[in-house]
Amino acid sequence: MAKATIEEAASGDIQRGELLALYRLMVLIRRFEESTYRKFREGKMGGYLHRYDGQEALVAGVVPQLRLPGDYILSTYRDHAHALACGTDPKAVMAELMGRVTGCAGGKGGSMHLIDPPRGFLGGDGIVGGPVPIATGVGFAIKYRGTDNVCVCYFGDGAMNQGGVHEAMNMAGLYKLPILYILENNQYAMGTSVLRSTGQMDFVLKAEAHGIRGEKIDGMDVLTVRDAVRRVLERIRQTGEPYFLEMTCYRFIGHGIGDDNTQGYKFYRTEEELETWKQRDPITRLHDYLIARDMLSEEEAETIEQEVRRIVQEAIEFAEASPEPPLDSLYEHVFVDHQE
Amino acid sequence: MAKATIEEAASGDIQRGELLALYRLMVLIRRFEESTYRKFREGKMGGYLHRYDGQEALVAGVVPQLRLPGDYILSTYRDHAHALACGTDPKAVMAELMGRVTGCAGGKGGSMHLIDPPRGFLGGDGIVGGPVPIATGVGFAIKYRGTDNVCVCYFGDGAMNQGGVHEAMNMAGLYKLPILYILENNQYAMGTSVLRSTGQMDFVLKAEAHGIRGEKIDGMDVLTVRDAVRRVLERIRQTGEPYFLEMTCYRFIGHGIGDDNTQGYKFYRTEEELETWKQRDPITRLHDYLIARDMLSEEEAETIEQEVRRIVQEAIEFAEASPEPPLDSLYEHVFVDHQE
Amino acid sequence: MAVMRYQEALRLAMTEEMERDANVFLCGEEIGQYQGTYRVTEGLQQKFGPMRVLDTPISEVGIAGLATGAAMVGLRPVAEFMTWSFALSAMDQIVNHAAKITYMSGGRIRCPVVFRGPVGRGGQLSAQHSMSLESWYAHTPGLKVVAPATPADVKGLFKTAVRDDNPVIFMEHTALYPQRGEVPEDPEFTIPFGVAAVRREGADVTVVAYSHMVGVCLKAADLLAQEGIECEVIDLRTLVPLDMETVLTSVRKTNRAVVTQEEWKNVGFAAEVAARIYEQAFDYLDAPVERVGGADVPMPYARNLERAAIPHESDVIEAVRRTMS
Amino acid sequence: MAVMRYQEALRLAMTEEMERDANVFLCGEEIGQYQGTYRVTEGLQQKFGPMRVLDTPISEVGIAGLATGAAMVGLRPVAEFMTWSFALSAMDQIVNHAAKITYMSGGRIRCPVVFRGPVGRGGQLSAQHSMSLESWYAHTPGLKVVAPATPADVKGLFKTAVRDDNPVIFMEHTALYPQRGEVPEDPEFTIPFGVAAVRREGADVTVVAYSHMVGVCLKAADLLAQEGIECEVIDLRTLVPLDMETVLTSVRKTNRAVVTQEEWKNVGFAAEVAARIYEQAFDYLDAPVERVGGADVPMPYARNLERAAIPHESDVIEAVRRTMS
Ligand SMILES: Cc1ncc(C[n+]2csc(CCOP(=O)(O)OP(=O)(O)O)c2C)c(N)n1
Ligand SMILES: Cc1ncc(C[n+]2csc(CCOP(=O)(O)OP(=O)(O)O)c2C)c(N)n1
Ligand SMILES: [Mg+2]
Ligand SMILES: [Mg+2]
Repeated sequence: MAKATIEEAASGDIQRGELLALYRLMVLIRRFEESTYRKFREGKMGGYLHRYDGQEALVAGVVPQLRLPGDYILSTYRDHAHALACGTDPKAVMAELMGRVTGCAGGKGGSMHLIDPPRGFLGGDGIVGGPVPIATGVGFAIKYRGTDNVCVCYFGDGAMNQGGVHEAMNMAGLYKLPILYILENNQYAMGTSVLRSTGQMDFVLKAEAHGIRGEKIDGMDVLTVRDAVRRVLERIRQTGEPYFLEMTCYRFIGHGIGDDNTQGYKFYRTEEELETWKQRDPITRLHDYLIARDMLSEEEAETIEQEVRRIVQEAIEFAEASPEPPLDSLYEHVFVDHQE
Repeated sequence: MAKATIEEAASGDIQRGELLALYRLMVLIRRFEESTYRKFREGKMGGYLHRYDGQEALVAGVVPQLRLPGDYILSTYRDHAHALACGTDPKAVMAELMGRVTGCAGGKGGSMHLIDPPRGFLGGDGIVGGPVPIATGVGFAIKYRGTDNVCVCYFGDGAMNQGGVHEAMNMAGLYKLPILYILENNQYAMGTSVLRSTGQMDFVLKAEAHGIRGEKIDGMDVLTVRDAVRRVLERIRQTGEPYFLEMTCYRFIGHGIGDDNTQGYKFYRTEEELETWKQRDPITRLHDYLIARDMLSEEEAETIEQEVRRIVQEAIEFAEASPEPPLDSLYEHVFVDHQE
Repeated sequence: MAVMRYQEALRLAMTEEMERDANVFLCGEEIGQYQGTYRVTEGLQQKFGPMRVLDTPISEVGIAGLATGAAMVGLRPVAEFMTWSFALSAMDQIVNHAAKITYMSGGRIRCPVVFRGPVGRGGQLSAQHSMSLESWYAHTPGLKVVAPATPADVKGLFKTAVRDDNPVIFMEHTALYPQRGEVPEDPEFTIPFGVAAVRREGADVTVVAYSHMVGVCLKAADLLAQEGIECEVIDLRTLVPLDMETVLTSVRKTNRAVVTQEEWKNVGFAAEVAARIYEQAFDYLDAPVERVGGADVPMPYARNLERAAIPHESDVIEAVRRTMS
Repeated sequence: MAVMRYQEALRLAMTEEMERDANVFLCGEEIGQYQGTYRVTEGLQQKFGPMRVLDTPISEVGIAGLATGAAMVGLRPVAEFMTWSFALSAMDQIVNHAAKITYMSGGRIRCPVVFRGPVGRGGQLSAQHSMSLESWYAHTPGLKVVAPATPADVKGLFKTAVRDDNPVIFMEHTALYPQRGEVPEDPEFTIPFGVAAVRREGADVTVVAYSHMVGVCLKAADLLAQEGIECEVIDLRTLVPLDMETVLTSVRKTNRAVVTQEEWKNVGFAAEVAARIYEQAFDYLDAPVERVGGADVPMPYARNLERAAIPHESDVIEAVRRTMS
């Protein structure tokens, strides 16, 4: 088994194969994010840069459970992981981050607006809370068409304080729309701890207030996430009703490029707190789990590591070799030309 | 006692006096509202006309319990009753409804924007949900100044679905602001029954989701309202924390002038439903209560009726005799001239 | 052709488009069971059922989001704001989402949504209910902006709006709802965006208008004709795209222009039209372009003040005279 | 006088006003414990405590409402939008409440609130984070609109804003934050609204700007001077109230004008200034007024496209040349 790739493993033993795929996806996300930081510092990217380090289980435990295309995903500006998990080519993601014409949004969207409609990924969103009203429309369209698809909508703990989120959740509760809300509760909205942003800390109650069932789960453990999501997706497909999952997690780095790991967080969180959460690193956790059960050897882990690094490196090379969008495309896409 | 005015009664027996005052206030509101409809139909008023018939207990049980000035009141476009209860001269209210310069807003505000700052009435608001974020600021100012005053904020069941309301309530829950929220749950938002507007019908839960305590009370009984409000105001003054009261009630007439009692409501409610609620008319209820306890005679009731009708008639005459605002005041009040 | 009210023509257009395309649905407050605050959607929920005529809570952000999201995955939503004044809370969904998603996605997403509703000016609705803000929407790239003035136009332009693959801001006017006119019955009758209509020909002054101001300007033109001044009245129909050619052709003939709008004058749409006339026909102008617009005040309630705050025939007449003097 | 950054001058103004008047307080996202996203409010919560430097949840409607309500009962709130792009959701509170309450109440309520924050254009922030929308605010009666271009101005104008009894829209610019300049240390130094500044004298062309475009225009003027064209660069400072007198005086001298803005050009503020120049100085103009503005597209992310979407010195230079040809 020493040199088995994940694909081989998957064909031999579905359970183990799936686990290795999750592991590999999480490692890919982590290495990808780390590389974006270096590239940003090299001046290859602009804007903000919101990384997902530490929160990998929230997409790895969810997206592979979806039927893509068919189901839909909406996320926030912290969206690199979501694109990668949906299967968007890492090259296209990296190219978008570098503003190249080969990017998944042709270079016009950037880090906060990754998108991949054929894979069901309806994009990141730079406005806190912004995707949640949009999800109402996506959920409504599913119901309108009468399929058993699901719209998964990610948003942050800080976004829970946006009024539009409440309007939208109330409508989903009222109309019974097939939406899975995933609250990425990473404890902070920029520098604001959840302790300082909400009148009441039980977020599930906020969903229930709008007639949406929910529960809180450990988002640092990808298997917990996966199991809960499988169960909940099944329920949504059967009942057509929305569901709310608060996933407890932690971002290991700063909010964005203006608050990178080097300093900014000191205003609002301690080194100790960070270290405590790092003990629960979802990647290490799955790694140790797999090792303990003999489902992964250190050698295999290293193979995955190398494979992933190669993918990231190729993505970087592809992006750097790609041209910027042509200047005369500036006015293109303001409107769609086609008309029915 | 036959000819006792309310004032005399009040000095003799505080309990009875207060009850009679509540009764008189509710009758004043009812007669006033009835007269506005006639005047609108005569072409003396414009805009919409949102009447309070049936909901009188929601102001009569509340406003007299406040310390005015000092405490503050904010209401919706359905605000005639609130102004009258605050003690705004019925003449100034009627004149405002007729767009006269003698109106409480100089004729510039109209029916939806009655206001009387010296009496703590910070005005009606034409935007559904609009006053609730404003109340956060008023509550904050009270806390900032360190007094034990309270801001009372009225809003409708339909307004509960406005996002800004949730943002504002969360902030009040977080900061612990001395705000009493009064949800005027008259069962409908225009033609939309609460059954068709919310994902979940327990409105108190929506407040609790933001860390605000609350309860639901019978808004068709002025004494129930009064007792609850006295207790709750005491609590707010002591703790400085917000509180939420859902008051069940019913509007006896249509939503506004475009949906008057003659026809519009047939799209969304039945004659039978209306009649059932009319059995619980808060005025009749208090009337019968007082009669049964020998605190009011039919003669006295008639005296009050006459007194109130005279007040309304005088208000009409005053308003009709008042001039419109001068044309050259058009650009006045866009800005305040004074500058610190 | 049939004679019908503006309101009825709009309802007919909705009915036809819903019959033509099962992806078209309506959503908004009180549009279904209540049959519409201004009765525009009367009978439609009965006909098409509650999913295609969706009653919503009073949640403008939610409504705009629902429509935008549904459009992003291929439906063709028509979202009503009870009046355009209430769209203010939905501005983020309209401007940051609907208007931008096509561009931000590099063209990978289209967003065929129509946001419609009346402008409620007039009738003493006071400060918070009397805005149209078409200049805001026209300022925002990614939105088409339509403001029909006649029953035929409201039908033809609405159908074009529904069939357009971009977000469209569709502004009706409560004062126009009851007005009658000839309306083509052909269900394939549409009016292209970006084509202004010359409502009245005249050699002396070009008068530019849209929505309710078209009628006001036509009345003013009739009165001016009595004293020998012939106005050419142009109905822009759509603000984005804007048909400057028709305006410029006229101005090159008349050498004078008055641009009108009902909304606040300062930084209003008329300023843009005026600026473009200067930029593109400077040498043809015999006088400064006159602008007629609403008073720059929140709408007052009192009847006399409200009247003074809204532009009338007399204001257009005075402006025309100024260009002639 | 002391030399300091724009950002520091603003912080100094805040500190002075908070020391002067206990009714002044700040609220917004990340302004306190985090010390401000752009460090504008650095150290202020430490100095004035959490009630006077109030950290808020990400609730723009709530923030605008809190500030407006507090102003209505006599406090003097300064509410920060992390960037002006995020104010979109708060539009109803700003426009339907803060801007109108004085008028709707017939002058019985005053609303001395300052809404402030940076315009974040530039730096590849892409479509949703790059708007300023000053033309929307200037269009709305009841709002004063301020857009300072220098460290001294940001101090003097901010102090005037805080002391004004009306709602003020105060627009900073991230690209200006680090710029240095001389700033009067006198705590009573204020700059009145409605007084433009002539930043550079010149006889050939009047160039009108505000905020970040002032610097761009000054650089363009320097380059043009090398070829013998002398621009008079006017910094409007406040858009409402608008000092047309200074502009007109200059145009009457130069007979040519270029009006600039960074935001989208269509129906932008420059259209209003241009229209007023024509209306009030038509006979003095030797050429059409030129407008320079941002490309009418949602801001693209790619560096080269973003550069092309924002007006630069070269755009101003070309416009000036067009007026001379
Ligand atoms: C409406 C709006 N307000 C403010 C911001 C600025 N902002 C960007 S991310 C962020 C924090 C969001 O926190 P949270 O929702 O918890 O998501 P996280 O970043 O933790 O994933 C803020 C305030 C924004 N983008 N949109
Ligand atoms: C933001 C907004 N949306 C829509 C309206 C139109 N409107 C006015 S009153 C109303 C119904 C409000 O119902 P509710 O909150 O229950 O109060 P009620 O009228 O029953 O007192 C609606 C939809 C408005 N004024 N503001
Ligand atoms: Mg967070
Ligand atoms: Mg109601």
